[in-house]
Amino acid sequence: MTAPNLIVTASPHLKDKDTTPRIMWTVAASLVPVILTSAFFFGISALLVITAATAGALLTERAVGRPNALKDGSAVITGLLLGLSLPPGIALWMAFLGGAFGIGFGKVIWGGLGQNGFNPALIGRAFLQTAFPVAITTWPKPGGNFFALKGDLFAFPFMHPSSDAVTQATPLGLFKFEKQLTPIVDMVLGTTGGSVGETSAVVILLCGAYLAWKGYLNWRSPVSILLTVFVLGFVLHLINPAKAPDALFQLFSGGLMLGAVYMATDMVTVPTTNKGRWVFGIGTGAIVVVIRVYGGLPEGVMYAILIMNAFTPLINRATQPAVFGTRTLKQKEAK
Amino acid sequence: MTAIHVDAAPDATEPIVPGAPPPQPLWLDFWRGIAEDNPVMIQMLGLCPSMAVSNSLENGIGMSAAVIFVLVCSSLLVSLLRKVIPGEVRLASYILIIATFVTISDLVMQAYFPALSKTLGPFVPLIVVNCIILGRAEAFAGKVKPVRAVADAFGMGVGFTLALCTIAAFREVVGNGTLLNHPLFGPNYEPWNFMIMPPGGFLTMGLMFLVMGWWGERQKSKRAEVTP
Amino acid sequence: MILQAILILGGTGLVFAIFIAAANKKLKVWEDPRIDVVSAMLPQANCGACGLPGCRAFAEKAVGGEIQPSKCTVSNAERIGEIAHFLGVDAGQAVKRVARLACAGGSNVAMQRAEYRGLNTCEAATAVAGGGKGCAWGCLGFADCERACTFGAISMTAEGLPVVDVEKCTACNDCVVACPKQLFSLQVLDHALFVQCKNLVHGDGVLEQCTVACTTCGKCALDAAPGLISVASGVAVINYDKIAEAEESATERCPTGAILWLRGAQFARVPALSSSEAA
Amino acid sequence: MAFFGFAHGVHPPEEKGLTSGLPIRRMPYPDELILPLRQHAGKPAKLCVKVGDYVERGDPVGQADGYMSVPIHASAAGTVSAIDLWPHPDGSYVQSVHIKVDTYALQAARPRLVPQWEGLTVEQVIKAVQEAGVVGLGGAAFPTHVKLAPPKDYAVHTLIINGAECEPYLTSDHRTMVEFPERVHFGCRVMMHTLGVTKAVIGVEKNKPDAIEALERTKPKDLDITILPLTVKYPQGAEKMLIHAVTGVEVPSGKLPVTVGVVVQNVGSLAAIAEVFDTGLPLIERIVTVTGHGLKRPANLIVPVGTKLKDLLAYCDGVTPNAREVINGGPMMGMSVSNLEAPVLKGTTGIVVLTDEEVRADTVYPCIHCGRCLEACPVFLNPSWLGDLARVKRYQDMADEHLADCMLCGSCSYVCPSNIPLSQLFQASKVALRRIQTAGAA
Amino acid sequence: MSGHEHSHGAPEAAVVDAGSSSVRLIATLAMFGALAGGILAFTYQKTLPPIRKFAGERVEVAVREVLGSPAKLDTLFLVGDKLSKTPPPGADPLEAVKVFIGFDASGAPIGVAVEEKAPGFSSDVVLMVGFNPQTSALTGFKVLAQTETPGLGDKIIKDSSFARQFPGKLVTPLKGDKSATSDPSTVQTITGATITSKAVIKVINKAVETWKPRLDAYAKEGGK
Amino acid sequence: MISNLAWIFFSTLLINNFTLAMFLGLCPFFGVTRSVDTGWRLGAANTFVLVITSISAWALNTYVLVSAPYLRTIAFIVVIASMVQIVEMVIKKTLPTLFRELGIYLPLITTNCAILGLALFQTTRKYTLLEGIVFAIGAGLGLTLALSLMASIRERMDVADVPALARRMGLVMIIASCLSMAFMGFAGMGSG
Ligand SMILES: Cc1cc2nc3c(=O)[nH]c(=O)nc-3n(C[C@H](O)[C@H](O)[C@H](O)COP(=O)(O)O)c2cc1C
Ligand SMILES: Cc1cc2nc3c(=O)[nH]c(=O)nc-3n(C[C@H](O)[C@H](O)[C@H](O)COP(=O)(O)O)c2cc1C
Ligand SMILES: Cc1cc2nc3c(=O)[nH]c(=O)nc-3n(C[C@H](O)[C@H](O)[C@H](O)COP(=O)(O)O)c2cc1C
Ligand SMILES: Cc1cc2nc3c(=O)[nH]c(=O)nc-3n(C[C@H](O)[C@H](O)[C@H](O)CO)c2cc1C
Ligand code: SF4
Ligand code: SF4
Ligand code: SF4
Ligand code: SF4
Ligand code: FES
Repeated sequence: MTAPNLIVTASPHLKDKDTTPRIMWTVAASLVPVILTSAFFFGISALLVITAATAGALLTERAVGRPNALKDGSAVITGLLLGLSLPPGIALWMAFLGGAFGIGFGKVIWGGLGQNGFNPALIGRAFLQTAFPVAITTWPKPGGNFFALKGDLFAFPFMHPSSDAVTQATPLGLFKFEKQLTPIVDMVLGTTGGSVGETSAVVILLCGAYLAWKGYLNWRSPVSILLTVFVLGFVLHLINPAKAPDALFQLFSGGLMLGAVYMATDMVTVPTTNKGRWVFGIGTGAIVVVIRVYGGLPEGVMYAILIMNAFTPLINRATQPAVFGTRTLKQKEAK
Repeated sequence: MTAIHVDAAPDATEPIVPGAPPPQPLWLDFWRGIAEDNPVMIQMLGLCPSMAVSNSLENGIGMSAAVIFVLVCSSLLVSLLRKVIPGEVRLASYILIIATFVTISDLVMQAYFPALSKTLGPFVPLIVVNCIILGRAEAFAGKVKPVRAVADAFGMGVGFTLALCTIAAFREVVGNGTLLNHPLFGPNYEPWNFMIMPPGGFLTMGLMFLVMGWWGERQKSKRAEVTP
Repeated sequence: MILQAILILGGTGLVFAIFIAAANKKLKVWEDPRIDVVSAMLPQANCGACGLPGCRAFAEKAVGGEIQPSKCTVSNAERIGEIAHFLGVDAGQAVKRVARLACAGGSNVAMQRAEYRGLNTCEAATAVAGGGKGCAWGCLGFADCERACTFGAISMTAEGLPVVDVEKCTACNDCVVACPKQLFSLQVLDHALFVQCKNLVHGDGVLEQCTVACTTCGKCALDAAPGLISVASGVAVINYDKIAEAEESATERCPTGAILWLRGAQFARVPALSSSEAA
Repeated sequence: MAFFGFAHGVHPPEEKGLTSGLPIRRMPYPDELILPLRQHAGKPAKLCVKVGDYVERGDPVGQADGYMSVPIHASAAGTVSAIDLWPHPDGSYVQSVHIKVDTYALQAARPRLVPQWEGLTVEQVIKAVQEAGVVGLGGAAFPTHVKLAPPKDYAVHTLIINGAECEPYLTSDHRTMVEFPERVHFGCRVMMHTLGVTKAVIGVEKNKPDAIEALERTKPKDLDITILPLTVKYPQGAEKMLIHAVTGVEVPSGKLPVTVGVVVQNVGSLAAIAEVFDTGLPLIERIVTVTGHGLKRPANLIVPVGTKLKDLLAYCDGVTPNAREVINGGPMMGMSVSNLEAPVLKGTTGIVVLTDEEVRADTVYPCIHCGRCLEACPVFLNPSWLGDLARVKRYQDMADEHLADCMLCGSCSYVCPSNIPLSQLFQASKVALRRIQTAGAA
Repeated sequence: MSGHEHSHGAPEAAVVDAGSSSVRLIATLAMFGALAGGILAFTYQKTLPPIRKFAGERVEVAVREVLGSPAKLDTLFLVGDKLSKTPPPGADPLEAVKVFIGFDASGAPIGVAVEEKAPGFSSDVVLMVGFNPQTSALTGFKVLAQTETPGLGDKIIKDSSFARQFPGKLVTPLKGDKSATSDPSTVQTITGATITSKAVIKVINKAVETWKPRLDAYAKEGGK
Repeated sequence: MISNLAWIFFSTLLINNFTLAMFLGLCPFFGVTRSVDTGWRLGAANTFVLVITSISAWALNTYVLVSAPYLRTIAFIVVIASMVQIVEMVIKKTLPTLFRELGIYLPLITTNCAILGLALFQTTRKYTLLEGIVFAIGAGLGLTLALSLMASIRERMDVADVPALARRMGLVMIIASCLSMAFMGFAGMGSG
């Protein structure tokens, strides 16, 4: 018998076939239908913005991240989601900067993949929101020629973009500042103003359902967010319909779907326990509604998720299940 | 327990004050505050004003001036009075001294630099509790001779000024496109408001630490190269 | 107006001074101020080599006269002198000890039986069939000790053996604890006789595993003072109680170099010197 | 049919089909047997032969060294050819007795070495079991006589028999239950009698319907034995999980099963007890599943204890050219073997040979905090956090986070998409913690 | 700890604070307090005039700006619910609630200026509002205090085209709109700072609403 | 009345959080946030001192300083410092372990901007005694919240593979930046 050239490894010697890159790339791929829908509504502008944000994210990861970090696919998701959360008419240099900031300060500095405490895409967006508040709240009208640019996309870097595009307030903005309601159908289908990825709730839900079925996203956070927003929205609307829009409007407006399905499920920045995911979701949903109804901003999904990201370590601590046998041990001691 | 047998009594000329800094040349007392014991960057004290008023260089300069004034005056006085003040009311006395100088500088600022005083707002009276000043009184001025106390205070003040003004200049340039209110990049510059808001303050400070960290790492690897 | 101000502040000062004076009488906790001073003079490495949970604990004991300043192995002689002078006590004497490695089986001389794949730490590899190294006692070379040494005294050779810089080593014991194969021990620097092998397999068969292993041929024991060296357990063992009788001649007939006469750093006689050793 | 199970756990591919249909065959004696004196949990046996001695099959070569120890017996007649340090499957070197098998000996039945069971007192049974060198065959090789004499302050009410065999690939327990159900029941009878319990439950994963059927068919009428089908899930066979599935009770952390009134025995151990009292010979052979895609002819074999792995694999027509890893035990809990000179021990449940492609991938990604390991860990630890702590060597903090409750089942490593060798980290940390504690105590 | 006992015998006892007597402690603190009080009162006396001067000047500059450089200014104080030329007894004229009336070179009234505030995005927006009490037409406004978001809310100061819209608008009341309009009582709000823009409008409406009746009443009574 | 108090409480806690939005009390925010336990204990101590401060400041304002407002800073600080020193002595005597843990930060609580800041804001906003106390509790819990969040994130970062150059304080500042960015979501609350 020929003796094999032996290898020794640690047990277990079997391994589930899911790997981190596989999960990441699948999630990235699942965003393709969402991106195509955006392109349908906003034309080439949507694609340009997403490309710029992704380029910012990838180049930064390449330049300052760990070697080979691009291969795991997480930076692509960050870039795509950032692009999807920006207005389609934003200057490309800003989108690029957002991607770079999100990866640089939202991820690499923390130690790279898996270590960051806040959602990098949202850190990038929050930075842009604070840095360039006007540019990021200028919402071009959807539709029109596919190749028409929806704003001053090619503004010179670091220079002020001139906004002469036709704008249309978002349904949430319209409600908050003009007290006008937008028909739900428009929002479900995505024919309203808003950021690139706010277009079609249905497509996002379908992609999310696919991922949940594959086990790549944990359904608890999105479901608890959507449920909380619905219930709170319903109650507040009953109390004060002038201030709080109805629950369905809450569900289908703004970035709620994208946030709930893709951002509140980023395993890195949400609790690791299932109970914790419920807490996270309920907290996020509640903050979303509170900001929308009582806050100064029309939309609160980004801030809600970031705030709950901050609470994630505390939630993890609080929702750790009792170790097997410790409960009986306590009971025994009590006796 | 075993009693200690004392053969070598401590130096009789200068009584040993617990925790007193070892004697040093005067310029080192001064230099320490600027470099290796920089109050902001190394000791991480006095962070509140460094963040709160550092959104424009003008504010930074005004704040620094007030801090240097208070720091030097109170260190001098604390050092002069170090033998008079009983240990139990040490802190309270220091604070009284510091608060007096702070109030003076606040009143003077209100009277002669009203606009600056308005933008600095409560952060001038808050110099009282700026950890640097009390920290220096407690750790240094209360234990050494006046000359050293003043040298140290001045060094700390300059160190604070350097840190604060660097942060302030950076924030103003990026966040507003101006330096001391002069536009730098022309009218079309899109200012990064982020920088002059609270998160920008933290970020700028973070950037300074990153630069320091990077420098430290570089030094370390250089040293490693020299002595393989 | 001035009078009013004087009254207000003077009064406030008075009231609180009375409070503080009262509280002071009742509540003061006395602590020897020299503890702070000594604590500040210590290296603050909190390494625990002195056997106490940290530098402050050491300072407390030193001030209390319960420990000699020299028991801090990290401070240099000068510093220890200062502390002793400040406390007015005898510094005590320290014998310089260093960490020594009981293995010389680098990758050039020791056989590897199976390829190990997994975490690159000695600790983890030990758990996987001993890391696949032919010799079950030998150094795995994943440098757990190097990482454990807070004084940067350990560096790995190209053959994967840790070299201890005897100047930098403070005998803090960290590497002794870190090595899962328990290969390090603290030895008096001046004790030159040392066995750098732990393989218990008897006879020349052991050379299959490692060419610098102890074959228990017993030549060293024969050449040494009686009772100084024994080979009964499967490897040469030195009785350090009799170290005064040791002579270099005991090592001269060793066919493998497992026992050696050490001056300064270890591995001076290992033929293929690593770059860091050569410098 | 209701199934019983536990929370969490994983579903690795089973691969039991390679051997589950193959009847148990006897392996012929090899030329040389290696009998390490340390084969069981507890104190190693004390050598009682010298080189040149002739031993008969079943003669002791090592005596029990105290209560927490069992003797080692020669598995074949032959000459003691050497006594030296020899490779052990766990990678260390252990003092072992080499026996040059006497090819001309009959290796036949001898006068009883172990007395008849009928009529023995409880103490006599326990003594006989110890002298027969019986240990748990479920893997841990814990001396069985110790388990037969639980401390008097606990009232044992149930004997649980572990027929789960949740490890993928392994089928030795499965085949034992299918082919020797009477032995299992007989072993059960001995144990119930000795423990003084009236109730026994045999837990079998429901993926072995033929075993359940065989056990049901041969169930003695006079004993209260329940055969309980269990959910198919790893690690269903872990003692605490099994007890939870059967009784619904959690064994307190850090405590033994007796504290909740149960004793767990592996079916193989029961069959071994039955065999010992039946044949009168001590434990000198066991059923081993030799399997894996890297092996040419997988089989369930009765193997003399002490057979070198080399010889065992050769008997199975050797390994395929792409075989790279040999595992002692199942692929989830078993250990890689670095030296095929090492022998089969009393506790060897199976030998699995993996091919090149099956060897676990090397690339480790950072933990993405996906929480899969938390959902896999059957004892509700937080392997992700423990892994982080292990990486920065915060062992004391790990102990505070209940590292001691980790049973190294490997479920967490199995599911981790980042391929982090969590259970390896925990195993190493446990060792390190022990070392640090002894260093601290010294 | 045992250190306490041995220290008494050791010469280092000099190092150790022997524990000051309570009297000394109390005396020190009280004396320091008194001294500090004295010094501060002195400084305060010296700096008070310039501080007050500045405060007065600041208001005056704002008033002049919103009224378009009047030749002459009159100050009326609110006493109870009535306006009067003298401040309420005992009150500091600087702190009192008041209204300024501006006159051009010919002595004809141009308008009045009042200070008013309302909550903006972060906190109160404080304005000096100038308007003509007869026609309710605005003469202008100046921001006295605000802490709105830089780059957004602070455009009410920095964006001159916003402030330029106001002179001449009729407060009947004033309204805001997102798009440019030529409506005489509507101004265009700043994109991205609707809330702050609306706060400005709120302040102006409030100023006119509360002060117009008072001024009317004062005028009716013949300006006494 | 109740809603006014509730508003003071929540706005101080979340919207104008002392640490994250007003830059007060940063020294302990960066200095004592290595572990959640210490963080929240310091927060609790701070809240306690803040309440004492609020009451003292109110008393000084109403009874002593009416005629000499320019002595405010000095009077506040002296009174607060003395109060804290007394409290410190009590803790040192009764809870030595707690004292050891919070080390030099206990006296530094006095000289923490948040304390004097609270007294000054309370004065300029003309809060009543009750409002002042609610304000102090809100501010204290806000500090505690910021400290606990920071500490919990830092605990997690302790085991992360942070690049060497960010290890000392760099990352901590960036965490603060992210936290303060997140809490900007509450900005403008109550205005809309
Ligand atoms: C009375 C009694 C005492 C036991 N004492 C121990 C012991 O001290 N240590 C131990 O590991 N197992 C002891 N066991 C056996 C355990 O319950 C368990 O079966 C054994 O650890 C093997 O379990 P495993 O294969 O799941 O690891 C004892 C069992 C009994 C009945
Ligand atoms: C993770 C894990 C899985 C186990 N799986 C099995 C199993 O499938 N079958 C089994 O008999 N023992 C299994 N064991 C061992 C049992 O816990 C227990 O030790 C054994 O059933 C006791 O019986 P024994 O002493 O007769 O071997 C497993 C142990 C662990 C820790
Ligand atoms: C961080 C932040 C600060 C803001 N500050 C202000 C502000 O000071 N004043 C203001 O009117 N709007 C501010 N806004 C924007 C408002 O919430 C709101 O979006 C805007 O007033 C709507 O104006 P629009 O309808 O013209 O876009 C801010 C938004 C953010 C995200
Ligand atoms: C379901 C899922 C959702 C994700 N969501 C985000 C996200 O919202 N933002 C982001 O930057 N990365 C996201 N990622 C990618 C990755 O987790 C992220 O880049 C890490 O935070 C980087 O450490 C997601 C990944 C998965 C699998
Ligand atoms: S001496 Fe020990 S710790 Fe160091 S490399 Fe060798 S095996 Fe590892
Ligand atoms: S770790 Fe070992 S080599 Fe390093 S200083 Fe300590 S004793 Fe010496
Ligand atoms: S190896 Fe330990 S931590 Fe991992 S799943 Fe098993 S019991 Fe849990
Ligand atoms: S399964 Fe792996 S990646 Fe997921 S949380 Fe656990 S250790 Fe981290
Ligand atoms: S400067 Fe504000 S707490 Fe230190």
